[in-house]
Amino acid sequence: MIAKILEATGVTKRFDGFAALTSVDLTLLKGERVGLIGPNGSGKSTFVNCLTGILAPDDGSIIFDGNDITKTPAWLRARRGLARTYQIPRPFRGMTVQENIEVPLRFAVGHTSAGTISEAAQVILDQVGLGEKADLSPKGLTQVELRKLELGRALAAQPKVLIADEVMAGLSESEVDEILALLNRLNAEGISILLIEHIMRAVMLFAQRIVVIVAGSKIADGLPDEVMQQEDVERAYLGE
Amino acid sequence: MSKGLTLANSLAIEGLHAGYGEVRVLSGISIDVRGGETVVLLGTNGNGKSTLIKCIMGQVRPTAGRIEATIDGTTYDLIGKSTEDIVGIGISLVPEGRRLFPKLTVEENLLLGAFREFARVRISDSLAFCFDAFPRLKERRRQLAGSMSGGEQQMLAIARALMALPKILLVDEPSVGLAPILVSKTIETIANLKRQLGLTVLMAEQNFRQAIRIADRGYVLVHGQIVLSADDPQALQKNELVRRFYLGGG
Amino acid sequence: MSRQALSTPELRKPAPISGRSRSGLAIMLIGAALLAATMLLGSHIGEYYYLATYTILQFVVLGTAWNILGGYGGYVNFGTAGFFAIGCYTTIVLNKMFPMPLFFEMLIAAATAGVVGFGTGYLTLRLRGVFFSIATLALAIVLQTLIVNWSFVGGARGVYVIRPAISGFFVSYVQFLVVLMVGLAIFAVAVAWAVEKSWIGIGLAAIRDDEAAAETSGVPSLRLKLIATTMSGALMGMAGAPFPYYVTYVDPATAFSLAIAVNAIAMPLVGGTATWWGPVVGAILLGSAQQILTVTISSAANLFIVGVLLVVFVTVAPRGVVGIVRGWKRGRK
Amino acid sequence: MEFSWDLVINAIVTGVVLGGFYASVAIGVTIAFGMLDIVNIAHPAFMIAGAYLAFWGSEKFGFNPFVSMAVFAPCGYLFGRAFYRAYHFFFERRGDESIQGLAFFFGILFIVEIGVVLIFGVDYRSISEPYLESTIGIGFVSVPWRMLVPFLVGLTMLGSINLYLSRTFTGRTILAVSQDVEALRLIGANPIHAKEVAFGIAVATAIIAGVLLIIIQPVEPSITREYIGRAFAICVLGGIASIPGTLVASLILGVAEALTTTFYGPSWSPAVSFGLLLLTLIFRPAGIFGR
Repeated sequence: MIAKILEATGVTKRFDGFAALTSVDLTLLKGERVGLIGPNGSGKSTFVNCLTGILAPDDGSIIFDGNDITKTPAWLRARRGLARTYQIPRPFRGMTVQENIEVPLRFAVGHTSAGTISEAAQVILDQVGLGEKADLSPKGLTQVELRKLELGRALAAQPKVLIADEVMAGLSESEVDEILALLNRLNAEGISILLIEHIMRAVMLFAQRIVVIVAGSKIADGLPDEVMQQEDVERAYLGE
Repeated sequence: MSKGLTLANSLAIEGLHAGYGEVRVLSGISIDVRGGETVVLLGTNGNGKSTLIKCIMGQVRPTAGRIEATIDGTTYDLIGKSTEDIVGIGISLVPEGRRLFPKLTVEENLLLGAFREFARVRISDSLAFCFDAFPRLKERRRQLAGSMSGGEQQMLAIARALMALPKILLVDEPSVGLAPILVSKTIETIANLKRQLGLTVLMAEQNFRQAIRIADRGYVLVHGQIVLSADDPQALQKNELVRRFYLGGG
Repeated sequence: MSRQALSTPELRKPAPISGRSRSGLAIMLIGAALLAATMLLGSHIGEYYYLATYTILQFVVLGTAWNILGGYGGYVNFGTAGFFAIGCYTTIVLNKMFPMPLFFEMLIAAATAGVVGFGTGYLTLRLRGVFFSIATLALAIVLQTLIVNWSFVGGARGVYVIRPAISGFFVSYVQFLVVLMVGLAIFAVAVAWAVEKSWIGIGLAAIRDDEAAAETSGVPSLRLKLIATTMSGALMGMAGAPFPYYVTYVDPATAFSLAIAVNAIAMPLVGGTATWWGPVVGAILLGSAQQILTVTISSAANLFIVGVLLVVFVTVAPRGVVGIVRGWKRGRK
Repeated sequence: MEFSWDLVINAIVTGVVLGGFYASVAIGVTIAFGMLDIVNIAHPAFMIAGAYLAFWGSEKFGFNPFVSMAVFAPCGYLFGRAFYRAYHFFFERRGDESIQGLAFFFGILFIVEIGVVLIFGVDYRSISEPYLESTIGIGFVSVPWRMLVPFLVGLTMLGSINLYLSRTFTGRTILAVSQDVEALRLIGANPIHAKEVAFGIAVATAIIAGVLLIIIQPVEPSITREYIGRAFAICVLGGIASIPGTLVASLILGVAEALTTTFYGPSWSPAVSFGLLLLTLIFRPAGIFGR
């Protein structure tokens, strides 16, 4: 049996009267690629925020790599190897592209030597295809490049689990393929990946397992083809 | 009321291009919504439905194209107009995610809906109508909008838009965050209100089967382009193409 | 790190190291020159120039200290006068109770002000940034109230401080104070420079840009903000410690003067908050201008002009003199 | 001071009356900071400007305080609208509200205070009206008119602002503007206009509060600072954007200060607001009336 790297149980989050998440469970095995899908506003991003410590869930627990991290602050989760990207890119605008990458290298990984950090940053920048843009300000990047920067910054944390929150929205088909190839490469290196994505083609190509959230509740969890055949998933997308 | 007698409150969009910086979201969209029709924009997320709605409301400035609205016989060019002015003309939007004022009461939210000059004079009638149409809102009139459940908030969002006495009602993703049972209720509500008030409705919705229940016509958006335009939306039911777009098969 | 058009990786690498040592060297050289000048000039220049120099150096320290939290981290401290006054009154209390060399008084003043900074930060930095700002504003007022009601340190009337005797090495006590201030200014700037280049500065910059993104990159934001608040407060306290010997008479109105708080904000903002040398430039520019204006017009008018300059700079040149210089350099290329 | 119930009751009455005046100072902060999200720490400076305007009006034209309010509050309103336009243009619009915006208001605070010093000097200034000197008393409790007038004006002001905000269209947009700017546009309202009007009102209340201040006591320029702590403590304790909260918090602060003054002496009263502010931030950052 393969060990679980991430296990969320009964995660519940309310905003005033609005139930954003109702007892959502999710497990991610070591080295696994899971797709998290659901219609817009179904609570996927809220779930990611709870997993990564940006929001505190009202109920439920989160176990990461054998430790209960339900109450662990966000920065410590990042240090332990739980990295994420933001759906709307949030670069450090006062820094260069390379300096953006250097922040997690220094803080999440704990490198201290400027030389090591700089080298490691360049490796990552080349990996995500931003090698030529290292000295630019994020203000000079395109949307696509900003997504790559998000991804690069998450990778720089040397994660055990990468949560990619809609890194492909708005990209062209070839760019989507490019990002998918990158994610596959990372997965081959042993990183478990949770992919939140609307582009079904990408999810179907990438995920070994698919989890569907609708209106804050999990309605399906299983092999991609089986899940997509499931009556209630079809209903959630196409309606009754 | 027969459709032929309704004063033409219609929308015409031609060759619309729009995007955010580098990312092109809409490439050459042309649609029209004729008086008294309910037209649905279908497609999964990220295909440009919301951007199209935002262009109509003046929240996103298109890079090219034409948007015209005809209301009570007068035709307005909407490009370059502020959102406030567009609401003033008689077009209201029920925005995606509801966008209520969470720390104001239900009633305060509704009263704010009638901000438009034309709506102010008939504010008490409108309020009575909304409370009649949504008894739940009447019960909770003193409650803060943010403390209500998702379904109640969606009702309030629709009611608030109606308080402006629009001629054309735009609805963006009414199903967002709602459980399936509430989705179908909400869609029915929109259809009923449309009939009662003689509105012209343009609705963006990814929940395909629910949306086409009330649609006179429909457009399917994929990657910022209209890939299907259906005069008989029921025909879309069996369309394999639609299934593929939605569920990613093949 | 130098941002010139070095796009090839081989060229990019050594840049930070050389850039670092150059700045460090610059601080040391300027400091040494200032020290030497002060010692050599001795009694050749009038006491007024010493007093003026002291004031400007004091503001170099205060502006630099403010900038560690405000400029690097983006948290505005309105209570500089409060921290400065903690330093003053620590000296006064120690002087009355256990007289000791000024150097140790400064250390204790730094510790006291640092603890107050930490406490204020701990209570408010979890909330929105403005709450911290409002708390610092109110902190200065409550401290002033405490002092006004504390007769041991002279209460509202104030207190006289007798300057200790000075060794033959210095021509006057004022000269000694100026030398001391040069040392403190170098220390403060060196601390700011070290913070800016170290993990603390990088973390603070990330927090200033986007706190949530910083947290998910592993930056412990509360901890870093507390470190910055404590350091900043401690330096402000250190700047206040020699003040009683400089003026020889201290009352709460002087020690808690709003002019101190405004200058501490105005100088970094006029100079530029992004780098260690911005506050220094701002302090020297504004400090000298004020000295000249005080002599030529009046002290109230010079404060008025500081206020106006602050408003003009934040509206028209939000990046300060540093930003203007950089823009001009870029424009020339 | 010896404890006695007479003193306590007298202090509470004085505190409540004082609180009514504090409410007139804090309401402007509640509007600007709570409803518009503008951290206007220069608010007390506008207040002190109002106090000196009343002094000037009285010396030069023989205005009584009510005439001063009627003349200068509208000027404050117009100034406030123009001021907001400038703030919006330089800070809000470019999304640079944090450090620069705060420093901007601090600079304004300083300019106004020093400006007053340059024009009027640092001496205490006051206005005298015979009727303000008399006192009304019930039993052992006595309240001078110079306290009662500000109390009544303060309450009236809060009441009318509350009515304005809840009953008029523009008023409601002001209540809504900090919650969702885009949604406000979608009902056809211009958020910038709402904020401009609201800021004008906030400055007008500061001017009125200043006139009330010079009725209560002689003023000198540096009084500004004590009121920054007071106004923000009240605003935060009251739940930032709540008018009933502002009133209750003002009364609490007034009573707390009056009790402190009675039993420990007036020199301790400026510390009360800070204590209250810190306690609020620690135990209930949302304030007592936080929605």
